[in-house]
Amino acid sequence: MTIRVKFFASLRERLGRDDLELPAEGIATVADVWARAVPDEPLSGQVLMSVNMEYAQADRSVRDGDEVAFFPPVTGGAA
Amino acid sequence: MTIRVKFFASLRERLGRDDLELPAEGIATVADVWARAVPDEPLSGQVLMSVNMEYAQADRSVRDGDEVAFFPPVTGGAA
Amino acid sequence: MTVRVTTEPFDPYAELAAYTPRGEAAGIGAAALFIGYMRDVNEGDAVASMELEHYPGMTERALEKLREEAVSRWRLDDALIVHRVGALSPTDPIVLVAAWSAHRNAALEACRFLIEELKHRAPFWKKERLGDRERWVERNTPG
Amino acid sequence: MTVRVTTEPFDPYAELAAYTPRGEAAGIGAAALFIGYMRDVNEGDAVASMELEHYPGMTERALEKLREEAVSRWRLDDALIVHRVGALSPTDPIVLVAAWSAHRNAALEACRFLIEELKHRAPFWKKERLGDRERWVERNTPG
Repeated sequence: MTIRVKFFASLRERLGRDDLELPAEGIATVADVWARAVPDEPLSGQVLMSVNMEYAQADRSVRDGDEVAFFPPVTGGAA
Repeated sequence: MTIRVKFFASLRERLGRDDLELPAEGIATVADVWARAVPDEPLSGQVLMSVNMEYAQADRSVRDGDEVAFFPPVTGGAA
Repeated sequence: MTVRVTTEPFDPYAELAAYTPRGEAAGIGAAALFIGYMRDVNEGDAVASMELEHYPGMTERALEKLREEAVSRWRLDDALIVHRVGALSPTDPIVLVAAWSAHRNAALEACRFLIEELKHRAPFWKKERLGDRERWVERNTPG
Repeated sequence: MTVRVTTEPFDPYAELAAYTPRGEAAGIGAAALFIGYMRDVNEGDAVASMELEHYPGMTERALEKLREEAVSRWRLDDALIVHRVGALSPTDPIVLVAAWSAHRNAALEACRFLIEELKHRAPFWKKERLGDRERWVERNTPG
């Protein structure tokens, strides 16, 4: 009955955490996950989000067992 | 005191010749070279021309010692 | 494998030489390939090394989806993506993208699509070490 | 050599692996490569083999000029062109084009320029053998 939460890259370092699990109760959306995981900071428009490894918006619904991730803009590939 | 003339690809096969030398006298342009080398056939707009291995037009001047070539549209490279 | 994420250094030409593209070999008229390398300079600063973080699982999924989009849109015979992660040094290959097709336009356009979209969609993050300090690359350069 | 015309079959990946691009290796961020192969079909007909005629001397000059144009226009670190001539069989590599640059856009655009311009400007002519008959390829396909 939990939601798995991940943070990556500069966000992971700034928040000082990478993985955590939250009880699913009272969580309906990705925004709710953020609010529960990072209560002292509003969700920035710069932050990208995914649910079960697919990009998602903040209002995307979240269910028990989902994996939700937050991360900065991606910078792979070449120069 | 000659001009060297070359034909390539389908033009070479159709005319039945590849290399020949012409006396330079009376030849002022690429068109003159064609008229002397292939007297029984007008110079077609389909034919490409070069002088000393640089693309040229029919009115390009030709001098003693030049190499003049005639060939069809090029078809190198990939599919 | 048509999509590969590797912590080990890879040799793009050896990778390509060892790979047999799908489809009838005699029907393939064109291969368009792109290789990205780590440079020793970025935004005017000397870069000593780089750490490439990624999201295991989501990365492979994103690359596979990109590849399928390209194959279907340009009717490619095949496409291949290899991307390095972990600790990199200047001159190391970062990414290899390959597209095989009957005709050159399809291969060239698909190759470009793959490298551009990869930069915008695949969850990779670069952290540069500049001598005495580190910094996260905030944005990809436009070109 | 940055421009090469060869009657012998060539292996594009071995060719690239053996080649060291000019410029500082750690300054090169991108390589864009194109390989053209002989197909066993053209304009709906099965093609058994091909003879690639060229104009020795003018060919090398045209390719060298093309290469210099690309290097100068996109400020490339280096560029390479290898083109096969003579008797070819299906699946044989016909042409290899490579462009190396600090940035991906320059490499990708230069590579495309080189393969397109080569088709229009370099004096090569293809003659196809279709089982019992031969034909000259009259025009290059648009893509």
